[in-house]
Amino acid sequence: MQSWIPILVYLAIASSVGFLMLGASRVLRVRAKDVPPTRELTYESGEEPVGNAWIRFHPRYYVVALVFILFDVETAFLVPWALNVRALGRFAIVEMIVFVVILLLGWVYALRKGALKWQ
Amino acid sequence: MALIPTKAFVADPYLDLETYQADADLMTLSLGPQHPSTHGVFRVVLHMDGEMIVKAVPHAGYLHRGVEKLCEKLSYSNITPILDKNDYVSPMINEQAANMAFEKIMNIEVPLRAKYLRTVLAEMQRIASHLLWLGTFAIDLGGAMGGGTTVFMYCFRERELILDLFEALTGCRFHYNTHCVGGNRHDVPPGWSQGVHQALDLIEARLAEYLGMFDHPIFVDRTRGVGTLDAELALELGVTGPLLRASGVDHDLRRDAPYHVYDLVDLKVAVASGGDCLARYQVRVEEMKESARIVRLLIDNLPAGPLSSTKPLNMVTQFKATAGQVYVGVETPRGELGTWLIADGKKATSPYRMKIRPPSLHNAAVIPYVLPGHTLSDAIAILGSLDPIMGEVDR
Amino acid sequence: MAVKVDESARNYEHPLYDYLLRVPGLDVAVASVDQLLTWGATNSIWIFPMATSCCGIEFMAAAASRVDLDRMGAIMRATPRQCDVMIVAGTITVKMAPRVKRLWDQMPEPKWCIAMGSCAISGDFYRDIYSVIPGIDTAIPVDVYVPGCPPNPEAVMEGLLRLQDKVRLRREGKPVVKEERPEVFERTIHPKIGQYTRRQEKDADDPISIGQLESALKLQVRGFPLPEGVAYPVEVEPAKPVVATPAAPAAAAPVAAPAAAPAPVKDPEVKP
Amino acid sequence: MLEQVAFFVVAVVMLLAAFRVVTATNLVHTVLWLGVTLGGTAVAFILLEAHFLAAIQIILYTGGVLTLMLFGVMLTQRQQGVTTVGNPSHHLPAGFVLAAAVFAMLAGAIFRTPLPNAVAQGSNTRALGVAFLTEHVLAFEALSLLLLGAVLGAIVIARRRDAGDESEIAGPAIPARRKLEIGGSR
Amino acid sequence: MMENPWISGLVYSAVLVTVLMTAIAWISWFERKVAGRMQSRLGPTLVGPFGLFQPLADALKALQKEGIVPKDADPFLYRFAPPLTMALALGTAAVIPFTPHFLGSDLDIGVLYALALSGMMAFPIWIASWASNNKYALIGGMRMVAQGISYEIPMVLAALVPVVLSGSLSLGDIVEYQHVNGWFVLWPPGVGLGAFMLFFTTALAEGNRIPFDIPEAESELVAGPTTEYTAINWTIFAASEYGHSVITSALASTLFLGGWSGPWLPPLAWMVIKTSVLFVTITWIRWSLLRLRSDQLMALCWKYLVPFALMLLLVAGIWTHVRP
Repeated sequence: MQSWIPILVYLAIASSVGFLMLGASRVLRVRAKDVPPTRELTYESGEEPVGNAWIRFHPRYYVVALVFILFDVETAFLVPWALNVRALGRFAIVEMIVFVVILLLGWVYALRKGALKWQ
Repeated sequence: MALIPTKAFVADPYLDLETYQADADLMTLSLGPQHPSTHGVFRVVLHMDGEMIVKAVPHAGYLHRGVEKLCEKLSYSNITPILDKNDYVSPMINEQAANMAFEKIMNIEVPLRAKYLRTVLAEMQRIASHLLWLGTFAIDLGGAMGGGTTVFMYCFRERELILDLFEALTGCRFHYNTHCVGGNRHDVPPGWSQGVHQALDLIEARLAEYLGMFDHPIFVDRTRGVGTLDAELALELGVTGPLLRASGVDHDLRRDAPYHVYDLVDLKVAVASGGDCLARYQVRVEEMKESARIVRLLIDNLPAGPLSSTKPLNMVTQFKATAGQVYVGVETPRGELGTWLIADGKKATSPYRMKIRPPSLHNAAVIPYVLPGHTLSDAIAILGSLDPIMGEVDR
Repeated sequence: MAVKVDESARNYEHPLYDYLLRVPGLDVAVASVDQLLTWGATNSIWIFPMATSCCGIEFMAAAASRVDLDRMGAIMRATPRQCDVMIVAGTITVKMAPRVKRLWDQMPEPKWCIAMGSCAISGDFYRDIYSVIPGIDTAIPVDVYVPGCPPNPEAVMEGLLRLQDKVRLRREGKPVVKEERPEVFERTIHPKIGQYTRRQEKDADDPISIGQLESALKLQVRGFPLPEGVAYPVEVEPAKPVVATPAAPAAAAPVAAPAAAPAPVKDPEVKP
Repeated sequence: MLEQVAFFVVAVVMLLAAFRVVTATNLVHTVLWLGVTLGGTAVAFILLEAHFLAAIQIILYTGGVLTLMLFGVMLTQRQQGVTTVGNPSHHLPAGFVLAAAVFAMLAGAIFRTPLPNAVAQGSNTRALGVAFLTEHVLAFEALSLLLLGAVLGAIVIARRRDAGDESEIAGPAIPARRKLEIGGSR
Repeated sequence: MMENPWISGLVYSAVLVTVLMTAIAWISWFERKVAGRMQSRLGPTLVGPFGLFQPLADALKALQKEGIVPKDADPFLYRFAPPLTMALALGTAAVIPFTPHFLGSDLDIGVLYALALSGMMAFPIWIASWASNNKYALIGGMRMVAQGISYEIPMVLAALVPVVLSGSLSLGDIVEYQHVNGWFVLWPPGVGLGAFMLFFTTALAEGNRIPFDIPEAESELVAGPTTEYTAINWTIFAASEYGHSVITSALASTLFLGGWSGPWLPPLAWMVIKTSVLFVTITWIRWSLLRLRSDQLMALCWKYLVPFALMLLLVAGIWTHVRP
């Protein structure tokens, strides 16, 4: 807990940097006198935008996120192992090889089925 | 809902978006008219399923300047500067095309020295044009804030060498107006041929350097198999130039219907198979090397004699044509530039109709066929590899 | 047809800043801050390249290694939101003008415009063609004209330097030399060309023309025909048959020009 | 003392964020508020000296699960324009009852579990790892099987409509030629 | 007085944030100069000596520009995204030991803290892209998140190699260990270097640097997620990106290049030298390579980098027993 106090202070100051810049800009920046209606239109190469950008996106992203989470969980379990492999000896390595090999099976399956393919 | 698409997508330029079964909402993205990679004011409306393009509709006409109509109102000697601005990346060759048509309809013979000089200028212009293409293509692939810009800067540095030579010859960097009916206006200044040799030495040496940059797995991955255009479709759409040669069709007007002195130089036409962006790149690079060879060959052997068979005066009534029509095709860096000239005897000093067949327009016609099925990144690469010049697409 | 843009009428204000200037005792501090801000505004001019045709290529050459606009801190951004100056390089057609206007509107204040090349200045060869507007200053206000067909890359740099002077003068509250549009001859090419004039009314059978005209009218792009009884909000000066030499830089433009102009002379340049 | 103040601050932030998760009408806002709640949980873990859990909370939940939810939201949005979900009020009583039941269940479970009074001092990451690799090694290895099953399941579900076709995706084929319109009207 | 964590933290944070922000400003100048020299041009020259005041002028200009919030945008998230990005970008630096004593806090999970914050960088940018309601931006944002999460796995795995070798998650301990036993980039032979290369590659991807700058592909997506952002907001994004690059360079040199350890020179000098070398390498790569495509990027990550990282980790684990 004690060791997190400097982190807290640091994060507070780091967060304030962006707001400070925005605040300075608020003081110094100009304001348009008459705003043409097109000014706040979304930029789309000079054309009027066709449709909204907030549409249903491709499910491919979802699959990648799904696979990512599973591998992320695996990574999370690798961290305590990495910390202790020096202390625990050969047994830990064998365990982890089994763990990783089983997961690599899933990886091979995902690769073969094209789940990690982008198009 | 198919989370993982497994079926092959069949590109169909006539796709009905109403009946298309998309995996996601179709996003209609307007690429252009102001976009960093449309190479001018061109608009391609992309209908995208996720990141895959299912339909691409090109919209042209943002630079329609009524050039053909303007030509009907101008005298023959005044048309040349207008056509400079038509394909603004290779103005020399555009001037030549128009003046060749005028000479043909008026039966004016061009002196040999002018023919040699025209060939030299055309080939130097081809190098400059391809250098510009290489730079912008690299920007398309590598971004304005990355390695692409580096290549772009290098290419422009070399292009400036050629523009300097043109400036020494004609006094202009860009729109030269150096060709006239019956020959050329400006004769070679002293020491010019040495300058050409020096510039070509530099360009050839440095070109080898950049090609090392392009001989990189990232470049090959980005271009191989991207935008494949098969020869049949290319011929059907009227595609010419490096695009056609990249698709494996051995066709080059400079060799097949020689004009100027191309029949003397034993032109080796670069042909690649594959029809993808990589092949187009290879063809253009080979053309640059071949052009440099031709220029070197001719520049030392310029025959003596007059540069023009007519007096280059800008008098409106100087050149008169009787009724008739001619077609002249020349090979620009983008393909066959055709000039179809009709003269009626009544209005002798200006053409009755002048139809320009720009190569870029026909090359751009492949967009709806080639883009679908590719991602947005590939679309940019393909658009860059087509090298359309909007000035001549819209005219 | 050419519309003279009132140089001094800028479309932005500085609310908080002006307020601080009025606080007694603060004005000296604000003035020194103002010098710093002026220095920043003049030395970091980011370009929105509205490159349409030949001049676009020369503009690229200006950005390339021989001239290198980056020397003076001018870099190019592809989106109008992050730019300070729009360089209109090339012919602007009837179809393109509303788009240019829209992009111009999307740029944040303070913003400037450079008309590069004779097509963007006046239409040049194509000024009487039905599809080309006679100069971009019929659609958006132009600060600096860079004449040439196309101008050399060095001329682009010179234009940017002139723009810097202009920005500095305007921020310092000094009178800004009004830039004259280099006029071309009334008839550039052939007398008969005049018969091909701009489309004056909507073609009922042509949806594209209707759409374009409506879009242009909505965006108030001048140079388009107006319906009966509608006038543009900006004063239109009668075109003066002045033939300026293309090489004439800003200094050659007469200082007395604003006074001589019949337009209502207002002088908001003098800051409190 | 400091811990308690911090805990209450975090708790209030988490509760407010959780409330916004329920009441926000925009699905993306909902997910982002959930991110705030999850981040608050990480801070709570830090206050409990469970540093490793806090980091995993950030990496896994705020980094991973939130991404999944965002992509899920991007997958489901169908409305154009304002992307809101309604809050049908007739579901409110049922929702309350359900929430109360879940809360009672959790509270009962928590109160019946004997909790240690003292907060652990110092790092426990190492001890956690040792426990994984020695005492709970079977569970650890079973977990890999679980993850494998999850990968397989996710992919099978994702592919359910296109059973049978496992070939590589071919490149775009050249279509039958037809007359082509270039440009077109606005 | 320095025993009080609040006061020491405040002093440390103020110093570090100031130094970082200044460094970021002039690093942008430096990058422009390097790019200029690489492209046979000069870069900024006219504003101040050698164009040194160019970043200052850019910042002052950006402060004066009008702010535009698009009509269709989500106004709160649109305004909130840039400072959040900046906070996350700078936040990583808190645990990096610049010298043995100049260090915010030597957390016992320092590596995880740095990686967690660094991996979160994609979120505020996604928020920015979504909030602008611009198609180019949103495509860029989606690419960004997909790329960020994909490359996070090999990044974490690569960063675990020093953890395995040193047996600690604390960055201070890792540097101390390297100070005694030699830099991890040199040993175990091959493994350390491989892990370093892997970490560096994934750091390029996380920081959206060429060849992985697919979210910001200027030629495709105009300006990527920041397309709609005007002057100062965009400046904050750009500064965060530079900051992220710098801090990731510092992290890489801490994890693999021995951080502040080195002969003759004082520790801070070593740290600055190593970080600068890595940053120059990033710049060098940026201005000499082309860009990958998103599917190639994903394939690179999932097909090659993830199994490679797992192998490295296992080999490193075995190494600790073969040669303890």
